[in-house]
Amino acid sequence: MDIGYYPGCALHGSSNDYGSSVRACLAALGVGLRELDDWICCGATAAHSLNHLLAIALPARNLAIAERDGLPDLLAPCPMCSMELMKAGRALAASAELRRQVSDIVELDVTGEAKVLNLIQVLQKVGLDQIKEKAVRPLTDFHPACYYGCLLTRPPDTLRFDDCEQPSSMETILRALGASPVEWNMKTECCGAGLTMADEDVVLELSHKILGNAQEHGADCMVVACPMCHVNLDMKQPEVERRYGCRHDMAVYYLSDLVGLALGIDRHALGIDRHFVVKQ
Amino acid sequence: MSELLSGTAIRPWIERLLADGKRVAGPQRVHEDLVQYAWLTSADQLALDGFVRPSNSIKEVVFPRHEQLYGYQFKGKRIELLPAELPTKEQIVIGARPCDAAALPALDGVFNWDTQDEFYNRRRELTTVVTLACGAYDAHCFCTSVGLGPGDVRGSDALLIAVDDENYEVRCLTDKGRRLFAGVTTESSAVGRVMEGPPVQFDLDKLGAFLAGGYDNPAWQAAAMRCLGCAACAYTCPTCHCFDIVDEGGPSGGTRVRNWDACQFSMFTAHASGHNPRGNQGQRQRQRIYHKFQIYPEKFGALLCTGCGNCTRNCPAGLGVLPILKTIAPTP
Amino acid sequence: MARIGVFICWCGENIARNVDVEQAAAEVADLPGVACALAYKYMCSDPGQSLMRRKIAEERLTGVVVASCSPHMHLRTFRKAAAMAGLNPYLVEMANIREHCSWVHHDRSQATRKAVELIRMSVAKVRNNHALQPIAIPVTRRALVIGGGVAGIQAALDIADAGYQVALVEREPSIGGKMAGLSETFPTLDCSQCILTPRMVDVGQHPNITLHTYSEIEAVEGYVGNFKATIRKKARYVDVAKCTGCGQCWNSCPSKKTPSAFDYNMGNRTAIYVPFPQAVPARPVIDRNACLHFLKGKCGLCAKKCQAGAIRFDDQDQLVTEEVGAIVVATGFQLYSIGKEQTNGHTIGYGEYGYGQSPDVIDSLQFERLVSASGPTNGEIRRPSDGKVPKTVVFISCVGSRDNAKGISYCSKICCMYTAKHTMLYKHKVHDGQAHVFYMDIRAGGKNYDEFVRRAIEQDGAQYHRGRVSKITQENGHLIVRGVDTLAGEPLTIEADLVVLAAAMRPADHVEELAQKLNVGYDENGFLSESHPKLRPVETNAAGVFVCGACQGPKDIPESVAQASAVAGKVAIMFSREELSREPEIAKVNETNCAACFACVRACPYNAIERAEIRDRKGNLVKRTARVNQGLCMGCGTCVAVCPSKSIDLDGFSEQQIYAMVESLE
Amino acid sequence: MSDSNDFQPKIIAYVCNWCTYLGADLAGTNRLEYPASVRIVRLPCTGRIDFNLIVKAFETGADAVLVSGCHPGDCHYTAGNYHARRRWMLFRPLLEALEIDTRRIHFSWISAAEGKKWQQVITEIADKTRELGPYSDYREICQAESEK
Amino acid sequence: MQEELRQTCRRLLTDGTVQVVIGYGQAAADDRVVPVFITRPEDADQLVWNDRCFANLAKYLLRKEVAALGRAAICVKGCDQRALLVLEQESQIDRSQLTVIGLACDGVGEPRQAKCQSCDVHTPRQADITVGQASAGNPPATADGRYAEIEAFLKKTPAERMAYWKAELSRCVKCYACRQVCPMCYCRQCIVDKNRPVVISTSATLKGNFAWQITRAFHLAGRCVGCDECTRACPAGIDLRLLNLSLAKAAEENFSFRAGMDPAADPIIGAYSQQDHEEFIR
Repeated sequence: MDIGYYPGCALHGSSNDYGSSVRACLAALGVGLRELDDWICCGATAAHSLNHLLAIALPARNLAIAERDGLPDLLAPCPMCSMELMKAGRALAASAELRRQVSDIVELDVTGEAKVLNLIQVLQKVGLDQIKEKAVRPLTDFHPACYYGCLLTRPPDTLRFDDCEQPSSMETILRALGASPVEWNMKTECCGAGLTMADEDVVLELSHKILGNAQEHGADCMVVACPMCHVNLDMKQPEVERRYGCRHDMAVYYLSDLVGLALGIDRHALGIDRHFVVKQ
Repeated sequence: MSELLSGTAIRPWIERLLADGKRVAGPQRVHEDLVQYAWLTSADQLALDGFVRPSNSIKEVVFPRHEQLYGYQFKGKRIELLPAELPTKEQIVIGARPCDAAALPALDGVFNWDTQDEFYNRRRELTTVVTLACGAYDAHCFCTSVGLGPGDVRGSDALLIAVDDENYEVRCLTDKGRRLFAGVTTESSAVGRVMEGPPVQFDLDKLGAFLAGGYDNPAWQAAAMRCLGCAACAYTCPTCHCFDIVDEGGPSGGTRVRNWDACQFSMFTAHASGHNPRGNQGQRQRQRIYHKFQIYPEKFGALLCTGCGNCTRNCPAGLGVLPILKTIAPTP
Repeated sequence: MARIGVFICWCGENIARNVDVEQAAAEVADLPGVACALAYKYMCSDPGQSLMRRKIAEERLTGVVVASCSPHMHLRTFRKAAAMAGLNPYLVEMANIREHCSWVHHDRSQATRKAVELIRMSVAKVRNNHALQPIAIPVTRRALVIGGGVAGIQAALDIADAGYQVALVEREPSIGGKMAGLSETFPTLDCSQCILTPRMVDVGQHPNITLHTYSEIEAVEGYVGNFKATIRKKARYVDVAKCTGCGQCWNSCPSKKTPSAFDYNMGNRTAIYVPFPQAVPARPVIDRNACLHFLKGKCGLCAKKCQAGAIRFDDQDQLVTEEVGAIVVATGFQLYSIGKEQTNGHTIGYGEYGYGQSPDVIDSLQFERLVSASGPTNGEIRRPSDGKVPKTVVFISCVGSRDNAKGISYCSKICCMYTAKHTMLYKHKVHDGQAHVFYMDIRAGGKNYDEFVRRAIEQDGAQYHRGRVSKITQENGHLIVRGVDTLAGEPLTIEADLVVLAAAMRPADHVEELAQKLNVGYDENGFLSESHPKLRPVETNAAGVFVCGACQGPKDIPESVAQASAVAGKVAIMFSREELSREPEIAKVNETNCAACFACVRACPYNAIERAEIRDRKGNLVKRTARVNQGLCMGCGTCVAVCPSKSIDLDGFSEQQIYAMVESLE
Repeated sequence: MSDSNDFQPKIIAYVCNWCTYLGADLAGTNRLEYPASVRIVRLPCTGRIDFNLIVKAFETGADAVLVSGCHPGDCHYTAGNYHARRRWMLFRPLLEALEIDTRRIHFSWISAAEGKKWQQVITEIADKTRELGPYSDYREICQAESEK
Repeated sequence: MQEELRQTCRRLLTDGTVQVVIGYGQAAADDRVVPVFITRPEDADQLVWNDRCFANLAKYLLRKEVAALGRAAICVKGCDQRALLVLEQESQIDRSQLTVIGLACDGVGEPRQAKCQSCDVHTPRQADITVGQASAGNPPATADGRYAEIEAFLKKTPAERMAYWKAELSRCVKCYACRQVCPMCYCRQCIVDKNRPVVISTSATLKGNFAWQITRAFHLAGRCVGCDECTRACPAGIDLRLLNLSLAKAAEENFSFRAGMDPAADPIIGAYSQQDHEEFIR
């Protein structure tokens, strides 16, 4: 199966570990990723709060490229990207007038037909049986707390995926691979996201609560599917521990990391060795 | 010696008539396969050859399909009548077929028998009929069976006979005709020849004999079985002249008008009671034939059919006078 | 020749200000058919009406046009007046020169011209009016009440007490409805069962009431005054006639683990059971999905125990028919269960309140059972998860209600009140407990209602927080309720032991199907539509079908009961006469002209047109034709528009009348 | 073409008795002024409104016609307006083929509560029709006599 | 094929299955093919089948003169059969009392009539007996080209269209041939013949003619099967097909409905769907 691939800025930069993880994992599952030729910003910039048309046009161009190159399914591993792309897609699908308008702007034929998927949806597309079949290493020693953050399931009308308050799709996949995810309370809390630059204190507090709650519920690691969450929970963890004088020692994996491990891919290929918290 | 009208002279002549404010009617090509008599707005519309005959008749020139008889208006509690003004424009028919022209004397009888119909008569006075002798006939033509022919002059004020592709011999038959052509024609020795008409299709005496005793003959029903009861025959017939009088208008007033009507409609004889003396299509077709070949002749001493064949040409079911008579009074 | 009287009303200044009524009168006096035209200050006043009556007599009028306000305002008035003067009321028409003219056009000359034209239109119409006689329809003086909740019970009793037969259909094994499950009722805190059960008993014993419990409406045919309802009596497996209700059977039943629907699954019941002790009829039913006899083919203990020999394992569903003249729908409500997929697609619940995740998040009806002395905990407030007495309880109001995200934009009306009640009941039972209420705003309109809420807050110390709850999570045996107090302007987290959701009120399941069987309209939320919100609040657009209680919209007990009695009144009025008389402005077929294509039969929204045959004396078919059932036709005229030959026409709005009106405008 | 200012377009409005008629009543109660050249013909239901009535309106010299009734789902007779809607969905294409000016035929759902909407609709129709001018095309059709 | 037809009909008449066969025969006077009503087996040889068999004979089933002849068999082309289906749906004929002889047809007229260009019922459907084999089978029903004429016509400017209809309808003499040949026009009293009120002026003026043709066409909305008999019958050569097409097009586009095609499909007139979607009602 070949699908379109929209890495977005993060996976090319700060979170290239996520990038390698996704590529390696999906490759092992026989999913070919065709990176969009000449993709641009997803719109998750000032645009989406400043200029409605621009906020549609930016993602629309990426969608148009996918449509042009015959890539009906488009993976955007960053939930911000996938959300922006989906939002645009839905808006375009709904209005012929808007399609005309935007097509002019991006100088491409925008149909709004391309289907945008986040990482979890792609794995669902592959199918549990497929994944199980290819798995070589059961994850029995993992008790992850699956963390969805604020964007993976929201806004529900745009995502139309999982239960926006009580999601369970990551658990389902990991359980199938032998892991025993824990039930906890902060699956969909906010990690502070972009404030990591603007107001670190907020991020530290939130991350602390999240890591703490996971810990209390017996998690030995966390699983995310968002570069931003990873930054705040992984990179900031030592700072959190310093600030609150506690020990979390919580490895933070991308979903593709754990699936990758189950598939027998080594930690380096998955970019796990580039994470900050490395559990002994 | 004969009077000659050259083809090249016709158009300018018509243009002049139109310019003089006269109304000119003549065969016109409506579609490539449809020729109808119509009022001309320019001489170029006139079509004189390349067809057997127009699919309608010239009766509309003297007996329009719709005519206002007078208007009425409610003025408070009173009703005020507003007489319709009579037509004043001189009108000329050019290229009428003999079977059309011959219908006019027949109509004259009807419109002047008990009352004098001022509308009809006025139009008749204003009308000059220039007939063109037929250059062709088809399977529907049967003028010769009703005592007419390709060159018959009944009802015409002038008769044109083709001399060659270009020119026509003009035979002026009435003062109207002579007045119309004064100064238009040239002296010539060329003479036009009128062609042979179609073979006789039925025997009038036999028909008369049959009608005398054939009123209740079941053959009528059989012959009319495929008739669908429309008025395509009657409305394109040069001699059919039935009409209906209705008031059109609202609470404030309106007009009393005369519209064509036809004996083939089941409503034509339907009574308010629901009873219909002509209850089926056989009786209606029988009525049409009797009217043309017995009732009218008894009253006016002439047939009410000129054998133009329009009824059959226009009938969606291929019926009409000729087919019926052929099944009812065949000539051996 | 028509002799029409035109009466132009000044309506004081209302019309006369912008319409020169005298000039108008002068102009229309000249119209053909108009015998007299005059203007008067108030046509609807007594002198105005008597003026009209006098003129009808003096001028021997054959028709009347009153040019005044909207026909919706006074057409009835003037038709009555005409009838008193011996003129057929349907020879009276109105010209609306107030709402449609003087009030909306301020240019006097224009308004006057328009008024004259409007009058001319009406004159043109009335010239083509025909005298019509009201249609008389025989009435079966017997009522069907659907739903045995407090509304249905009240309606049934009132109709029965008025001396008419009533058939009461309830789909549960016992009547009583939601109210039977309540503990105390606001604002008086009197015991729900204490006030309801006597009425239930009355129903059970009333000579005029036939009770069909554990039954549902299968089909309804016929029309006002002449309905025929088919009722499915579900197999009970107990012979109600023989059964004495002694209780041997259910006490001996070994299958005790079925969640009790009456307790909203908070307690269990046996396979053979009466939903609750005071059930009427006090006769059990067997739940064949729980009964060992049906599941395993053995047991049959109940049969052995039953002296009366009333157990009938071979019992079958039965269809009975009831012929009635009126139908009362009182199917009540259910709660919107947030957190679960809702039955009707457009209200999808989100999991944010953890209903269905934590056993200690319950809805208000479940709480009622928890506090009810007859409930699963015998009235002790113990939370479902571990039976502990909750020391902190959070009540959340507007759960689903007034929330477009849930597809429910309306206010459920009673939640504010019963939530206040709940806090009190809780406080009265758990003295050291603390009740918290999250609310949007408190709607306590009604006699002693606001006082009641104040009591909950001031005397019983319930803490009210104005704000919404964002999320409820579980933390070592507690429910962490996170919300916001918008008055304090700060986020709020409460560690609760129990959370009670005041969920939105929704119509009972399958009410749409019932509505379709009855030809009754319903809104996008499934509440049945009354035929006029103010003036015909308990009638529906299906003649002879009435609504009361929560099936028509959120209501509390007093309102439901009041509405039920109102319905009973309407039914009694209807039954007070041998025959119904209906508006004669309905469709009529010209049967000689009808070509029997039956497009009208397809088009009729009321199935009021039937295929008929005309036969001669010998019985030979002369022709087929459409025919209007006068009892069913409501006079919409949809049939007329689809009839190509206009062989069907509408009295009162006939082709002749309408075209005359339009042509009068040229 | 008459000067658009003095031209008062003649509008015939066929309205249902239960929604639009009451909507117009409400406009009156609220004193919402609108052009005086509209004439309301009250019918029980839009389901009753036959296409011939539209033709007749133009024959009697209307410059614009309005057909208005209850919103979908609100029909007093439950379904009349649905029948009407389907009728017009078929009728308009025919009029377009015949070049009867569909810009002069208006349809709307106006409820008993929408007095404001009634005012707006009528005002807009009047303005639009004033732009279009008198419906001279159909007037000519109606005055044209068969040849005299 | 003609021989096969004659044999079939001879058999039906001989074994008493029917008392009359409504079919096509050769006119005596000219080359035209006309409707014939065969009641005796020996006359079966009068039946003909060729590309001049224009008439839609379905109309004759509704004429009492013909009904009086007894139990009937009727010859239909694919397009004519669609009319039978509509008449059945509108309970005008009792299909069980009727023997339908389907005539496989490659089109009529030389050149072929307009309707034959986009025909997808060369072989009549639901016939009791099918005679012959259409060289062109029934192509899959697709709207392609079916509405070409009306689409082309609508491309003209409004002024052109108005001029066109004024010119065409000014020739209409109200002979009602269009109505009389139409199998769907079976009203006991046509609306135009009603005078209380006068819905449509009976005068053959432009006013009366527009009103009449609008009415005639719209009364066929969702019913016209496109046999084009009205157009063929019109002595004034008015292309009534255009109007019928505009409605057929609307019916197919809005309700994916084609009259007389699907016995299971409910008629669209006198019916509705809450989903009906339009954009012109405000």
